[in-house]
Amino acid sequence: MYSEKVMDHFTNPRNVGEIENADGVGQVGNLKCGDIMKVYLKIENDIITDVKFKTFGCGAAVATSSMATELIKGKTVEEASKLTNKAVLEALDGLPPVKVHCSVLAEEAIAAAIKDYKEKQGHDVSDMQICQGCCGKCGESRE
Amino acid sequence: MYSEKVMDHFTNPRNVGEIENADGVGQVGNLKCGDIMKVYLKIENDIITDVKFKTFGCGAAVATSSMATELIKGKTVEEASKLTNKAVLEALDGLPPVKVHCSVLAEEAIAAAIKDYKEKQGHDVSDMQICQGCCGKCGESRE
Amino acid sequence: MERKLIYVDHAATTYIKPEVLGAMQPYLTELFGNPSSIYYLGRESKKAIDEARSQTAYFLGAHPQEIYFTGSGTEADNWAIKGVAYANRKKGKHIITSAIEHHAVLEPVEFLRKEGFEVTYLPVDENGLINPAELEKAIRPDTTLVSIMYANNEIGTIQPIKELAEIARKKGVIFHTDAVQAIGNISVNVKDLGIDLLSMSAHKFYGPKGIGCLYVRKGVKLDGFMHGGAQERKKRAGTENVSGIVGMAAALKMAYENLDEYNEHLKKLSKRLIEKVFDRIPYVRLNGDRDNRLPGNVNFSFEFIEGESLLLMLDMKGIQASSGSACTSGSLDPSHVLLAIGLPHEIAHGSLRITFGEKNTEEEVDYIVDCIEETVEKLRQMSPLYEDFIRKNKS
Amino acid sequence: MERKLIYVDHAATTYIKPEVLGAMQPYLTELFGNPSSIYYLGRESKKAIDEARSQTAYFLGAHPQEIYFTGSGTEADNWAIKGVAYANRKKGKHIITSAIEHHAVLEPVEFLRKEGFEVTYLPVDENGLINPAELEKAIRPDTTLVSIMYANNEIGTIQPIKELAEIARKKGVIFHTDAVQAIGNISVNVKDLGIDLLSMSAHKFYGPKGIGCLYVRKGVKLDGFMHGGAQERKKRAGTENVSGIVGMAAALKMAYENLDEYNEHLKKLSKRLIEKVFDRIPYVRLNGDRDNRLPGNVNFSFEFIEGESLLLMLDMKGIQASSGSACTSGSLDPSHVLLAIGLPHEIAHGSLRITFGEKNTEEEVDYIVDCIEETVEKLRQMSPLYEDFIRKNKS
Ligand SMILES: Cc1ncc(COP(=O)(O)O)c(C=O)c1O
Ligand SMILES: Cc1ncc(COP(=O)(O)O)c(C=O)c1O
Repeated sequence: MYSEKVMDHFTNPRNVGEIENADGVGQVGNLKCGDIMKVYLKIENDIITDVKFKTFGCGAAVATSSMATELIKGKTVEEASKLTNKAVLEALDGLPPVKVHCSVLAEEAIAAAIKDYKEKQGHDVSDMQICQGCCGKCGESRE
Repeated sequence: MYSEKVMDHFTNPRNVGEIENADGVGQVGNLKCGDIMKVYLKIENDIITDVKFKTFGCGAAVATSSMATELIKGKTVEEASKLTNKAVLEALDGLPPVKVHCSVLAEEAIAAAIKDYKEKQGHDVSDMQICQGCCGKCGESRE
Repeated sequence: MERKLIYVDHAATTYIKPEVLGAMQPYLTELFGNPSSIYYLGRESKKAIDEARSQTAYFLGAHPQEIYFTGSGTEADNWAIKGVAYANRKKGKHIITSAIEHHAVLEPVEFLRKEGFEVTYLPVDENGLINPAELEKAIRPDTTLVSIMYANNEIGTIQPIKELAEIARKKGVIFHTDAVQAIGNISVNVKDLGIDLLSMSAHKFYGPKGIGCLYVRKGVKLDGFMHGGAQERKKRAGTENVSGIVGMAAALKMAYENLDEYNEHLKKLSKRLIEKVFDRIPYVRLNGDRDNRLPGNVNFSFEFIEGESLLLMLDMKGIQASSGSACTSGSLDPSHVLLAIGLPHEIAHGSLRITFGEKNTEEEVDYIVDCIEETVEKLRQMSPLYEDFIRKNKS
Repeated sequence: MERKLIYVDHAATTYIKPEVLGAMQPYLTELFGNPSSIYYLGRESKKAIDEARSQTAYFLGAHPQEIYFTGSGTEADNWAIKGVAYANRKKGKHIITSAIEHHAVLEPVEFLRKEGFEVTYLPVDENGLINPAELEKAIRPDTTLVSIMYANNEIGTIQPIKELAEIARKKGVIFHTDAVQAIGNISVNVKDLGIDLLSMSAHKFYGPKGIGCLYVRKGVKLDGFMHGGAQERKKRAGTENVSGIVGMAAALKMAYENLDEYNEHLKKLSKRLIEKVFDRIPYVRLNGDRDNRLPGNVNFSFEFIEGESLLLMLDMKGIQASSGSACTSGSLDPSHVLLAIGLPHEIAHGSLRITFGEKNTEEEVDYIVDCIEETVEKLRQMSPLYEDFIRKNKS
């Protein structure tokens, strides 16, 4: 069902935990669809120096959280905000079709944390829309 | 499928053949339904001294012909005309439901031969009706 | 290479008992004739299915002519529901079922709804039980069929089938029960129960997959489902799965002859599991009725965690268990059964179903409890919901 | 105790090849998981059916997503016919089939007729062949489905399927073929043929009973048949018969890898049987097309005698052969196929079908000829028809 990479990141998820006084925190998903992801960012000089997550969800949700956080660690905020679910999918050697929405959720969780960071920095974030990853409206149009 | 008795009478049918100058000959059934029975009677002093048959038909048709001819051999014409398909069925330890019509055919073949005999004797036989055993109209009401 | 495997998902499927496979073996090898053939090899196969039919009828309390073999429990359910609905559509187009049926019932019912039938779904209480008074109220003059499962596949709740069937009979409505989870676990006798149709599936009671059976009481109006040759008294065409039929009958026999002992065994394991889990793990609930439940079924909800993750981690420890119905693993929605008994979504998502079988042991139960404890803890540490909960409790 | 058995009814069913049973064995024993389960045992079963699906697709020239496993050839036929007819009923309610289809096609078609569909039955010539021009003429604007069997189960005639499918495609009509008798005997490639749906059944090519397959070309509108769980991409619910699926794929592989050799073997036996019978027995005819026929099929009509008697007597000599279709043994009517090719009733009743398989030998053919000669003679001596015939010839 899941690739070896997925199982690896599910079994030994990287970056699980919280960051006290994080510079950005984002949470997406909801209980109705069964997945919730929360991402904490530590940012210094526009560089993501640390990232942690907590996830309630299936194996794919845990693995995409783990992989997505790995992918943005050490990157600039600019780079991190360009992370796509597709990049997460590829890094995990794919997901079963019904689980692709989890990668969307990971992308959105990071976007939400960045939005929170920018907001705290005093930026105008009103045009940053965060999808909850499970409304079904866009999930199908993403791969 | 068939009882041992049926298989015995099918494998070693009694009374197969013709009787030259028979006193009564009856044939029933038709090709459409796949069974034809022809019965020859030799009758002396109202006693059936010999009986032979020829049958085109399934295993049950052959076996019922064999058994029916056995049952009337040595009997009076009166007794023979009372032979029922039920008696043939019982003597054979039964037949599968779809094959019960064969026993009806055997009864009718004998009736037809007796009718022929009576006719040759100058009796009025207009009220003796011979069923062809496969019209489906009565077969179902007999057991 | 040897994997440690602890199989506790007997409600999903069972292995074939060696004795059952032994009974099937001749029909997988030398006795391969088509039962419709009149020669020796055909007759041997015919004899085998006739005997299997008689045996099946005997244990169910039915007449051999009331037993129809099908290709699965799903087929039996589909046939019963569509077959009765269509055959009796002149009388009416209303059918009644429950909110917690298996998809093999819900989906054919939904199909009928789209074809213009009306459907009433009886609700269940928080233990999954149907109130017979609700059935009584729901029956209308145009109701032709009531279909209520004997025992639920997820939470194990056993319905008061006799009482429900009695209500239907009094009102002249045909009563079907999906007994796929009940057969082999509890004693079922169609005559005692007074039901009209019953579905079962061999692979749930140590028989082979791909074979099921529909009991149809004499006199019940039912359309044929599979049209073709004259098999199954012209009601279910297709060359018979002889080895499957023989295997199902053999499995049924073993099940009925061993029912009390098997029940004791399952109950003991379930009790141990429930007690230990409640002892050692907080924020857990047991789903389903405490008393009216299948002896080998235990269904927990662990708060703050999600079922699939739990299953996968248990799988890595060799434990083969389930979260809700295996058939719905293609879906993202939480189990309709858990929602129907009133669980909120987050708790419905965190369910774990353990269903014991004949070979499970108390040592295995203890190992399972250890693994559950460790895994639940690990997942809770990872859960944002648990974080919130702890934070709230602190403040 | 050892019975001498000469099995020459491979069109009725076949034994399971030992290699095929070997491939099934793990799934009848330790690898018993439900393919819908996400743990190890479930994944092993899932992997097995995925591989079987790919393999089946490969040999048929299809895509794995176009392969649906069913419980029998009959189910595949029922599904194809009802599923296409209902899914496309807005376009029209006219379907076309032939006069010589198997009951697994004729009966669902008859069911649809009763439900308000219109049916055209294409006639066949004296060899059982359909004239493509007749199909062209029969297609109407409201025609949604053409179902024509690949090879006939009684007389072995092979239809010009490619040509027929081409006509249907040009007119935008869905084309189904019942290839239950063809698969395993001749090479079939759905893409080359340009067909939309194809039915097959494992027990006709040395696979197990109770498992079949429906090929459905991508894009064909088809209703689901078995409603329930999410199996078979939600089109055919029910826990998969894993061992059956694996067995069917293994049998298909063996058949395709060995097709030419197998064909040669069967043709040699058929030729020998036909020549010897014509040499030694008068008043006999060979039914079906001389050239376009299944290599292992020989269908004789012996005048003046009836088929069941012939079969039973051959059975007593150990010969397991058939008279027309085994499925119709519940019926009294002569074969509809033999009537459709214009045989009079008495000749249709006296038919004998011999269908060879891999293990049959030339010595067996010779023994069969001896037995037929002796038995036909015996039955003719008992036949009032033969008596009449001889008498007429004398005079
Ligand atoms: C209650 C219930 N009904 C029906 C079924 C369907 O049985 P099968 O998958 O054998 O078709 C199942 C199991 O899958 C079940 O648990
Ligand atoms: C041409 C044809 N179609 C369909 C079938 C039905 O297959 P099954 O009996 O496996 O359902 C058969 C054989 O019985 C057949 O010969």
